[in-house]
Amino acid sequence: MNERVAIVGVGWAGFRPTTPELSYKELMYEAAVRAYAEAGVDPRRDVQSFVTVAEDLHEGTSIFDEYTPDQLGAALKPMHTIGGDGLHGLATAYMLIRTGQFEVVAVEGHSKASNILSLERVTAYAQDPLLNRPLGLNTHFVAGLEMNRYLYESGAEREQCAAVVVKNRRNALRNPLASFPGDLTVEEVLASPPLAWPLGQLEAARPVDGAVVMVLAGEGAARSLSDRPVWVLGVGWCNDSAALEYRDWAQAVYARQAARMAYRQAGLRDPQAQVDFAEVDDTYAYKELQALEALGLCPAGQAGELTAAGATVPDGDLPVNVSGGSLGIGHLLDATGLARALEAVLQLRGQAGPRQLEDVQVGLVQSWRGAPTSSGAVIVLGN
Amino acid sequence: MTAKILHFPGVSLSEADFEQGRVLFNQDRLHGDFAWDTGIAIGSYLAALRRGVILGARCRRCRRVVVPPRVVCEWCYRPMSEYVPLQDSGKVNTFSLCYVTWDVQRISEPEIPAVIEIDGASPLHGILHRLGEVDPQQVHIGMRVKAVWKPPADRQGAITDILYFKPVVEV
Amino acid sequence: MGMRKVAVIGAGMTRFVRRAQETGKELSWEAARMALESCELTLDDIEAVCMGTAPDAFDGVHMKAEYLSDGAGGWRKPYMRSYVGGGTGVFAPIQGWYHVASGLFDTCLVVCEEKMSSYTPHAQAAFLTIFDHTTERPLEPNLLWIFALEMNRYMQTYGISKADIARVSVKNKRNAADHPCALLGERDITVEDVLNSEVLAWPVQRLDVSPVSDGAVAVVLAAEHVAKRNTDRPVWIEGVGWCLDTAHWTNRDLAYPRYVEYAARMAYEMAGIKEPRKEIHIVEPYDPFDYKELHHLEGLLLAERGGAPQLVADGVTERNGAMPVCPSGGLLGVGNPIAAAGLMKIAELFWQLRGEAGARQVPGQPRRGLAQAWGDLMQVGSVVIMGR
Amino acid sequence: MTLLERDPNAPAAWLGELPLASRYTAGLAGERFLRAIKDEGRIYGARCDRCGVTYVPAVAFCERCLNAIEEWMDVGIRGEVYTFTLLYQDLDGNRLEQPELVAFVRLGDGGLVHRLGEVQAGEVAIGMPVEAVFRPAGERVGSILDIVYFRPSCG
Repeated sequence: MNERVAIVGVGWAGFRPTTPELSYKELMYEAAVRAYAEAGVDPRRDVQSFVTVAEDLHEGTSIFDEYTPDQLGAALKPMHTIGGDGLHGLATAYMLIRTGQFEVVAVEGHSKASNILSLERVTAYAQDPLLNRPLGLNTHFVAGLEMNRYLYESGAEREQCAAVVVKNRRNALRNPLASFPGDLTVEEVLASPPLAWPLGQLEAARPVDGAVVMVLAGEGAARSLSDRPVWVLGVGWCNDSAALEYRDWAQAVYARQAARMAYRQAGLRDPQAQVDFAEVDDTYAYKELQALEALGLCPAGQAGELTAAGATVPDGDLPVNVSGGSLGIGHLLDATGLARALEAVLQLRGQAGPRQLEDVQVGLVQSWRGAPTSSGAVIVLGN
Repeated sequence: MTAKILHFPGVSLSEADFEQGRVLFNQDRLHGDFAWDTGIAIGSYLAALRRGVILGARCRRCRRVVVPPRVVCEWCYRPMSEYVPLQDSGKVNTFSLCYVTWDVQRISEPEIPAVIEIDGASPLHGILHRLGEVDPQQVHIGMRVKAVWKPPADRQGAITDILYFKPVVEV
Repeated sequence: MGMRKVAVIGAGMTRFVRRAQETGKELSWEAARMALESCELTLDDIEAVCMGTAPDAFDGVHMKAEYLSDGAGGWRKPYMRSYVGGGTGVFAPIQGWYHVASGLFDTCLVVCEEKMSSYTPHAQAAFLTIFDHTTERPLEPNLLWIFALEMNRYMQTYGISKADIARVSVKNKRNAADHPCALLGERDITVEDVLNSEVLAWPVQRLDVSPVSDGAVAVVLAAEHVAKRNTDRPVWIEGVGWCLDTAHWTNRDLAYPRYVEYAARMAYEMAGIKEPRKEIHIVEPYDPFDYKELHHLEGLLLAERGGAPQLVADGVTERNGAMPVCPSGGLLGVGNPIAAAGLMKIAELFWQLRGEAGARQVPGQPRRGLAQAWGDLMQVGSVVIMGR
Repeated sequence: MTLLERDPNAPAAWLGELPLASRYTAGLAGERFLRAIKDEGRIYGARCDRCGVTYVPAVAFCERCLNAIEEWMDVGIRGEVYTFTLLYQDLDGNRLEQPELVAFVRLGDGGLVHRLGEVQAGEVAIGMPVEAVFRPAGERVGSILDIVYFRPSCG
């Protein structure tokens, strides 16, 4: 059994609103070549198992796992697909390596969101077919309902949600992978047209194309492959109620439970003090506030105030979404968690360039599956 | 435990239960519209089809010519070295006489799908297509066939620019 | 430290039916609840849940695992879905295995569900979208094409006749007559019935094919210390293997399933099996079409290449033969709700190895069994070896 | 990263669809729940005594313990607005001229997502009592749309 597991190679491709010059397979290939080169592995010889995260309806292909192996070097090897976020994929690789059956495992996630002409209709097909879908509503309504109840219970304000947008898009100015950098004011964000009131148009992340590949290894292999392995200290994932009718509308219970699981493994008793930075869900601006509370990174009901006061900017007490988050980078569908984990790896290695944080040892990454779901995953990474 | 269990759950309905309103149900459709980027290899394959050429690619390391082309060799993971224009003929690797359309309509004249090993590609390397201008009973594995193309003006850069493959009359 | 041992300690399933009234959530729940009751556990005892379910198109729900999570017992638990096409039903217990073998969890509920009847007008049409969207779908292929193409190549390569293959369908449909959940059990079916059935896509005829179905199956997995506390008769997962071949299915030999062999070799090595033909006592290979059972026995190294038909002809694969194959009745007889059908094979081995299979019980107190599934574009092998 | 280059005449994208046509049964619990709306104009919940949860809409099983639920109850047609939103986009992502007023109406320990009617957006507040407005009995088909919307109720 391998007790410890590390990330030893990362690669990316795309990270733009459109990537017309590459097919999805070629996008995956480009990310994979980078990751394998960085880890110094030959996938045909050294990588023993492969995992992709993907959903059929995002691909336009049924049982999409068919088309995953070739461009990753996985043909005739143990490969499978997870219907989940990139962090679910990392958790899977973590489990595979811990069994002792595998030493080196690669994880891939991608988005070709620009190829989905009817993305909103596809998303709506995730609604309950009997109770919700007959209403014919764009799935953003779920975010509107959630945000309204979250503001009501937490006392957070719309201005504080807008501050998340301002911060993340400013952070994106220093990230070359970000598609939506910007220097906005809270007033400008609040003046954007409403999407699902109280949620404004500028408070929703826009989809982008991209692919991320990561190579993970057990402790022995990790030490020989990398000078700077980034250790997986803990993983957690959780589903709250599948039904809109029974879930918690105000709190991200799935994030709270997933974090508890990950913290237990990582031995974090006081995450607020022990986590140096966080890359968390900001699919919608309020989600970042909701997540910080669920993750125990600030007291309940205080994420809004702390954000407005600047606690989560890069030189604040707890830098959050230094990468620019999904609001600044864009949303990579199923690969979103991997994009956040990519930032955490770069930060922990000291490779984050102009946005490098000083003296960071432990990073927290969290992801949500998006509306209308109530599920997500957490991973704690450290040097 | 199955031996001890007397009742297994699962309520079976008939089509009549739906038609005669004995059960409630909801119907829905998804128009999932996509514009898949063709990219480098498949984009070039489609462009070649428009010119009346079946395009392959060579892996120098594996000494293999594949079709359709791809940017990386799935066996050695080296980038494919070059494109290779192939013949528009080949032999039937396997085939079927299919009396059911994709949407499960019964037909009297069979569709004849086949895997056709393309001349110029490595052995066992072929594409999926249909056979035409042939008596279904005469089709056999190993049969030589040749592509029947749409007129150049009608081609769109699609696999359907080849209408079907027909037997080559041996002289 | 060696690998953690993982056991199956409970199983449950719904009937496999053509059109279920239950929603997919309800089917999942029925199977999950039965599995928990079978080992006298409650949902509180379950630490993680794995869901296996194949294309979203069937159930007609995007991200369908999210939708199914409450029925599967995933409420506020670590819950994850895996898929490898038709191989999913035997892969999901592998997923459960690595959940427990990783040391993260001591118990895991594995649920597989498929509600194919939701796809209208006919579930088969959904298979159009498993083909490559640019190079193949414009040809309007259906699922029968690839089976027919593979079957024809297999027959031609080894000189196998339709009658050789039809015996598999007869055996499995007869076996299924003893399965209380079966959709197409037929005690009196004959080889002639199969050979005279409607031609769908020559060489595939109606009775060569397993029926489209709705259903769910669940099993409970536990780490060694929990399993031993729970039952005197745990059934151990001794080996697992899986393998995914290239998507370029028209660039390889269809006569032999190399991906099944690779998956099997991985599982045999893990289980310490050197001579599979002597050491495997019951086989539940994937049989969505009758020739696939033969194809898979060869890939599993349980028959020579091209030699599986002779085993069937000689009665070796009968329920009371030397190597019973699909004593459950398989997909051909019990039904084929894709992922659920694969997990049904795991449930069957569980019941057989515990001597609880009733009318289907294989004689001679079998000690070890193998289940296998297959899927995607003739591309996936997933293998689980279970033993007492 | 590749040695192959893209043919300058390559078509940019291949257009196609993932066609889905689905027929969903209401299911064991849904059948009874929707029939009650259709035939009786009533909303039913179901209670799991073990977990102390009253599920609305009624369900066949408790998601918390997976026990079967037998105990059904009429929970009335009145609830309160638990949260609401004003939705400005349609299913194609186009801007709606007339935004939709959507609420989650609390009933028992669950509730229903539905439209609000006979009220202006500015008048809606969390906690506001509302009641279901049903289609005329003869026009109901056994769908969630047999409820037209929820409207403010006098208590």
